[in-house]
Amino acid sequence: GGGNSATNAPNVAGGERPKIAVVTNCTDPFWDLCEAGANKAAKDHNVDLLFRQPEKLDAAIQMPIIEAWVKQGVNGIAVSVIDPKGQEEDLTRIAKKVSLITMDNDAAESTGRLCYVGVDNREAGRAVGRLVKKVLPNGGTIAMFIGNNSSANAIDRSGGVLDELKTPDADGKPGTHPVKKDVTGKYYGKYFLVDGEAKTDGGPGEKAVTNARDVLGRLDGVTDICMIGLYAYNPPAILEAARAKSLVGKIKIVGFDENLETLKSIAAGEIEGTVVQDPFNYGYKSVEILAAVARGDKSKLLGKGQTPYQVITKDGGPDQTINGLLIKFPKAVDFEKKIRDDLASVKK
Amino acid sequence: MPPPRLAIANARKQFPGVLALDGVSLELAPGEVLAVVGENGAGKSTLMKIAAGVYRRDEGTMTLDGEPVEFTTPGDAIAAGVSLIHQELNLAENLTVADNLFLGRERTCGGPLRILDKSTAKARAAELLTRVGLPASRATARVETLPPGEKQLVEIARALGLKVRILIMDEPTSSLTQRETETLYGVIDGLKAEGVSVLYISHRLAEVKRVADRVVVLRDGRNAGELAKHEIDHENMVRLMVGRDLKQFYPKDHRKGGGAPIFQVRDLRYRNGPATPASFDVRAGEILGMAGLVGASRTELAEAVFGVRPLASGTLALNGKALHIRRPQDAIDAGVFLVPEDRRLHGLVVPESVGFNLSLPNLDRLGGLFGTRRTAEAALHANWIDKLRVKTPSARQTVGLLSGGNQQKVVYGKWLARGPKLLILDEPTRGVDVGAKAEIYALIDELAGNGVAVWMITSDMEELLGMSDRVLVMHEGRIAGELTKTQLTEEAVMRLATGGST
Amino acid sequence: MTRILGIVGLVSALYAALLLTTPSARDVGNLMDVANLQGQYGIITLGAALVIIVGGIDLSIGSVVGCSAVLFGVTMKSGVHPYAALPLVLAFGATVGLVNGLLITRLKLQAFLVTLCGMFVYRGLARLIGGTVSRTWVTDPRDPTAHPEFDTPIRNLRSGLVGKDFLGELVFPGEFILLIVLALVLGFFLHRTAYGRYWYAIGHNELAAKYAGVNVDRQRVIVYVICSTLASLAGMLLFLNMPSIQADAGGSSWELFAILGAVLGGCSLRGGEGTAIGMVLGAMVMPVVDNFVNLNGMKSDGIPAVIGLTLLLGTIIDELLRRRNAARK
Amino acid sequence: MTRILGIVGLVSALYAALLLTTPSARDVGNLMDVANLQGQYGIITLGAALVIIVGGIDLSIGSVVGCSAVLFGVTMKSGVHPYAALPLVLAFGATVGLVNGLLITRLKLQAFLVTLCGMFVYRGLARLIGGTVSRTWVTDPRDPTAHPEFDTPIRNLRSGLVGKDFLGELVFPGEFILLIVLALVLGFFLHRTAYGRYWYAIGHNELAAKYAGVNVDRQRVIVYVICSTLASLAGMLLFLNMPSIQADAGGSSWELFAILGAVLGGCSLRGGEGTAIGMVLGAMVMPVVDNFVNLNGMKSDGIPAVIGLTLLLGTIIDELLRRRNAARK
Ligand SMILES: Nc1ncnc2c1ncn2[C@@H]1O[C@H](COP(=O)(O)OP(=O)(O)OP(=O)(O)O)[C@@H](O)[C@H]1O
Ligand SMILES: Nc1ncnc2c1ncn2[C@@H]1O[C@H](COP(=O)(O)OP(=O)(O)OP(=O)(O)O)[C@@H](O)[C@H]1O
Ligand SMILES: [Mg+2]
Ligand SMILES: [Mg+2]
Repeated sequence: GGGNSATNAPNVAGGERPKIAVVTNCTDPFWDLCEAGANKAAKDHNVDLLFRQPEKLDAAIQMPIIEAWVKQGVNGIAVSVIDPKGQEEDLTRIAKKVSLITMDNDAAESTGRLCYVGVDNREAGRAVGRLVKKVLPNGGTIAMFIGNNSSANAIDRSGGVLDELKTPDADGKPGTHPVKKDVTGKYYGKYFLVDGEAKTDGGPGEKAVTNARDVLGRLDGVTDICMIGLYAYNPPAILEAARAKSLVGKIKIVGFDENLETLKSIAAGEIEGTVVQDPFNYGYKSVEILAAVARGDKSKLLGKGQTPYQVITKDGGPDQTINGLLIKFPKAVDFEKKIRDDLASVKK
Repeated sequence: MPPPRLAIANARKQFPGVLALDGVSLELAPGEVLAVVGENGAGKSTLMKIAAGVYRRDEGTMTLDGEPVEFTTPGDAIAAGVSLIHQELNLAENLTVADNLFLGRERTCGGPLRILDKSTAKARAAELLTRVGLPASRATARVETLPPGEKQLVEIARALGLKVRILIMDEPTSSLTQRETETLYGVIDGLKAEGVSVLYISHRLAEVKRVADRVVVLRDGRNAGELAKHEIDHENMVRLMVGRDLKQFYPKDHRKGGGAPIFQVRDLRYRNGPATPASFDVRAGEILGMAGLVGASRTELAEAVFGVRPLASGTLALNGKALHIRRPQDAIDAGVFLVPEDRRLHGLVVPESVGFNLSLPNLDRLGGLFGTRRTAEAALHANWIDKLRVKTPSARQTVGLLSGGNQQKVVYGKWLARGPKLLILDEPTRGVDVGAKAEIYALIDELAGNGVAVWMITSDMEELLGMSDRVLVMHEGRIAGELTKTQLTEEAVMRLATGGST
Repeated sequence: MTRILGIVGLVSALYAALLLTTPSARDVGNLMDVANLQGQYGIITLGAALVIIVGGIDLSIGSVVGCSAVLFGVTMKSGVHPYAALPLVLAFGATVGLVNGLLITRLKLQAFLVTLCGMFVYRGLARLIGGTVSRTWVTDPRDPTAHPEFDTPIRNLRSGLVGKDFLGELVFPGEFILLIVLALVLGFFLHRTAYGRYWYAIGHNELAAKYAGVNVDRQRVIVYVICSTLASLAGMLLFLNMPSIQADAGGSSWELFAILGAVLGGCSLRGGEGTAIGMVLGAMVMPVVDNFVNLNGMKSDGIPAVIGLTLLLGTIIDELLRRRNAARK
Repeated sequence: MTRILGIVGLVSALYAALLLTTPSARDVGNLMDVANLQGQYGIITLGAALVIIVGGIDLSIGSVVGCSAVLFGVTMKSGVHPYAALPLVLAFGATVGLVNGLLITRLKLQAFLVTLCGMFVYRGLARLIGGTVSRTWVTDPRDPTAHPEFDTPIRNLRSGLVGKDFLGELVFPGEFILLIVLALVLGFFLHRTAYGRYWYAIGHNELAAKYAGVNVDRQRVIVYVICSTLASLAGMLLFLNMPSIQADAGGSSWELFAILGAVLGGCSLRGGEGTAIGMVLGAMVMPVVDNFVNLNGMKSDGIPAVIGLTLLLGTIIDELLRRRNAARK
């Protein structure tokens, strides 16, 4: 994004504190970690920070916040994009006025955003798919749970899982695994996806548990089940439903994101594993980069695809290079401790 | 001979559980004033509502100037020139008087845009209001700021504004005093002269005698007889209505009267009330009448004493003990009860049952707040329904479905069950039929005889003269004078009420 | 009576549809799950219905649920024993109701407005006092600020109130039983005591109640207090029942479910109408529809439409039944 | 009159607070943004207020907004020219209002219930017909199923109705101007024509209106139609103004803002009260509070509480003012 004038020169004078703003896509504990990271960076790099978690996952709520900041003359904005295609035009316009980076969810490079901090959700989804393959090597019945089916990260994440599961087998080829007659669904390779789509719950709340519980009820008697929770609150909700039905240990659970409950349950062997993005680092990096840019230093900008996801399991494993990314496989207990330390490093 | 203006034959109307009309017939000549009388619940209002398109009859025929008609909505009836002034007020109180006068038939311009033509409306409103004796300036007042009497006049004015062939008045005078009633007589005479037919319902038989050309009597949903102009008198009407002679309408005076003043009001002023403080006594065992014109603030004074309106200054005492009344609860605890003027708004929980309403203020005596003793409650209901001869299928009947007079009896019942020391009656027999009136008078008399102090606010001159032991007359918010039994005449009351002196 | 017939019919029809078409619904465990959800919504439905009976409305229910859940967790985390935290949080709920009630009665503000503001305020409060709370967060042995010793009392509360055993398995529908108990108590007050009469009277005709000596303001306040207290109880149940509660989401829009349950159960928003049994039945509707939709593997996108149409159809049939009945009498 | 004084005071006070404490708020661009947001909420406030005046309520507004936005996008994507899609979607809105109105008047169902069901149904419909829609989704030249030729008409619509130039820069507060125009039209009908008189009369005393020969049912239906049509207009504005609309989130809970605006503006939920100017002022409150909060970098967690408390305080002061005025008279 070299073509815009706003970012070529430092836009704060030497001793001044740059004003940096970060907006997420909704309110979530996931973003609390990010906020903690951002706060830490703000302190480390002497920055005035505006951090906003909008009430709902809705571009119509996010945009007015960004517009107000632009009008106010902040020096840099980091955005977790909700709909990359739809928001493209506005972000392009905004990137002309303010240093703009995307995090967690990217927008097209043509918007002029300086860089993207975050994992590729599709790649991370594939990592979840690999976890599923690991826990059910001979195929089985799977169900996916997520907040919605319409935001970019949801589409990419669930798409990634299914992409991985259906390779190398052809899409739609019936598996050999037995399923109950009245349960409808669709095969992805050897895996039978209940209802052929991710079940949505509209966000954190009791519906997440109800959804998991009802799927478990329908699968009563089926073996080789893996339940996949793709938003941070989904894995604990699945676990709770499994507990209520005495199915802990009898079914497999794979998750996404670093919910503390999820990590604890992985350590306890109740959940198989989760793929994490390290939101603390998103927050820290975003603020650090924007602060540097505001002071005229563009060296901190990340290149393409530099942020790897991590895969957490009970026992961890050696680092691997997957699709050109160096992926870490930490142990659940270690990773949980890191998060606690991250959080403790910033006072609320 | 021209066909009758209105002819209803064999009208039948069944409500759930009640056969309100059972083959009633009625004919009305052009320019005739026909009074329809009957006891509460006889079916008068129902018949009128059928004529005005509010209800549809189950059976029977109806013709207007010889043509069969079928009204499905009030709008149809109005369009055909039949207008009904309802027994209960039906105004959009959030609008101005002028808006209400023309509601549903606004003068508009601009075609389908229906832009209001305010100047014509204003002139027309002034004209209509003057006709019913209200100042033209009232046109711009919001209806909710008017006292009930004036609201009633607005309803009448509204009906006058319609191009009517038939004007039906269902107890138009129940909240009017003598003077406004006289105005109404003038209005009716004028209509008659224009050839408009009037159906007139009232429980005040003196009025019927004054205005009616003919009287039709209903009893239990059937025709009970007819009286030609020269036959109309009190006895004839009562006999046909009640089915027997009614002796001794106002009880013979056996009250001791002048007992000790047990209730004292001293220098009483209430918030947003008149500047002149009020002072008076009510004696044990007397009936203190209170007269005044519409808006003289009698109702407000009673509400202030009852704790509805916050007091500004002054003292109250019952049996020599100071009373501190901040809310109705305080008055009720002391034995001071109010039978309010507007029974549907203040007197009854209309959608609930007769029993519910009878019990409401007595629950603390029916087993306290926790648990209500069913047998005691049932006994209370049975006792008072019986004593007051409330015409209802059972205590479970929705009180709003009773006729007006029977509703009023329920209001009495709930207080009598509690045993009053001072009973404030605001228009005590409004909308009550003669038979029930006589019963209520006997009851009031009995109460007074037992030493209860009765403070009776009334706009019914006959009732005032017939029942009171002593009368206070109010004029524009202050007590203009007192009349003892010997001084009590219609002229004396009117003189004080209009600002003259004794 | 007729008012109840409709909802009895609706609930029976829904259960029949569920059980006949969906074999997996017949599982006892599933039925207990549904019952527990009915209990969960039923408890707040009772409160909402009571407020509706006196002619009011409470839109803050959902936020009070969320705030109470968070407060329950935060209080225990700060070292208050679960058995003491429970009454404390109930007291918080009662205070919320008191504030609502006083604003509505003393300042004569519109209930809709006051409780809508409350909806924002208590949601904000929940977020301010804590982000995400959970049983493990309170009792985690590895966390030095946590209280592992509370694990047993919390699990005791859970098994008593929710019906889950120590491992989290649902062994009896505790919340449904709790609902029935509360409905009996409330029904007693509503149908057998003077309070109930006062509430109906106020709902139908506030002025007439006042003129009959009822302390209208006090009764109103009492009702709002009951409603919010029940909401805070529901919040604690949510805490006990769910793996974790997010301050910004816990209980959100539950007020709609509560009001819906009340109205389906025969309460009129004009006030003065409703029965305890109706409330319970009204609250039973949504979870059955939900279970039906879930077990039949309906596409997520279609679910809201199906729920909405079912409810609408239920209401229409209810209305038509009632009319036919009225005509027949 | 007094009813308006309170809201005038509240809006002035909020603007004063915003402009005095927050220098960056004084920027013309920022004020135009705020005005446009006021227009956006104001348009649905008008509809909600009208429904409230006739004594009803419409909880389906938010879903109709979302559904209309999605429908607008989907219709254009399917090849209908934007100028034709606009009246089509308005017709959809009118139909929704007609259905609501008929269910409420003919079947005598409670408005709260009908429109609550509508809230589910139209949200579901939105999700069924499309997931996420956006201008670029409709016109993306890289997408063979898209219609790049609609880009200009869409941008024309946007600049005319929203006030954004071809690059998306806000050059005049189009939505606010639209709100004023609509409020003038509505105010004309409300205060100057017979229809307005009917609406007020129906809201206060339906029977009185009926006995006066007013076709109460028809007027009710008309009002619901107006409300839903305005909501669908708001949905299209949302589509034009926002980068993208998610079917499950677009416009959700806007009905609360609309009702809040109406009530703040002097409408009583008991019906029969409210003025056009009050509605506009009522709708202006939230965006100012919101802007204040945004510009001051308030912590996300505290925002709902601040909004709730501001609104509550505003209402209380409004009420106290009105009382003092009433006492003085
Ligand atoms: N809507 C209704 N539903 C059921 N019953 C009704 C209804 N309206 C009237 N009734 C009953 O029909 C009968 C006749 O009532 P109506 O009002 O016509 O009497 P009325 O002669 O006007 O009495 P009043 O002199 O007290 O006004 C009464 O028993 C009354 O209770
Ligand atoms: N001329 C008037 N103009 C306006 N308001 C008036 C007028 N006269 C009285 N009022 C109002 O009427 C009210 C007093 O009515 P109230 O009902 O107490 O009188 P009342 O003697 O009981 O008359 P009514 O026969 O109507 O019951 C007061 O609010 C007073 O302001
Ligand atoms: Mg009558
Ligand atoms: Mg009076």
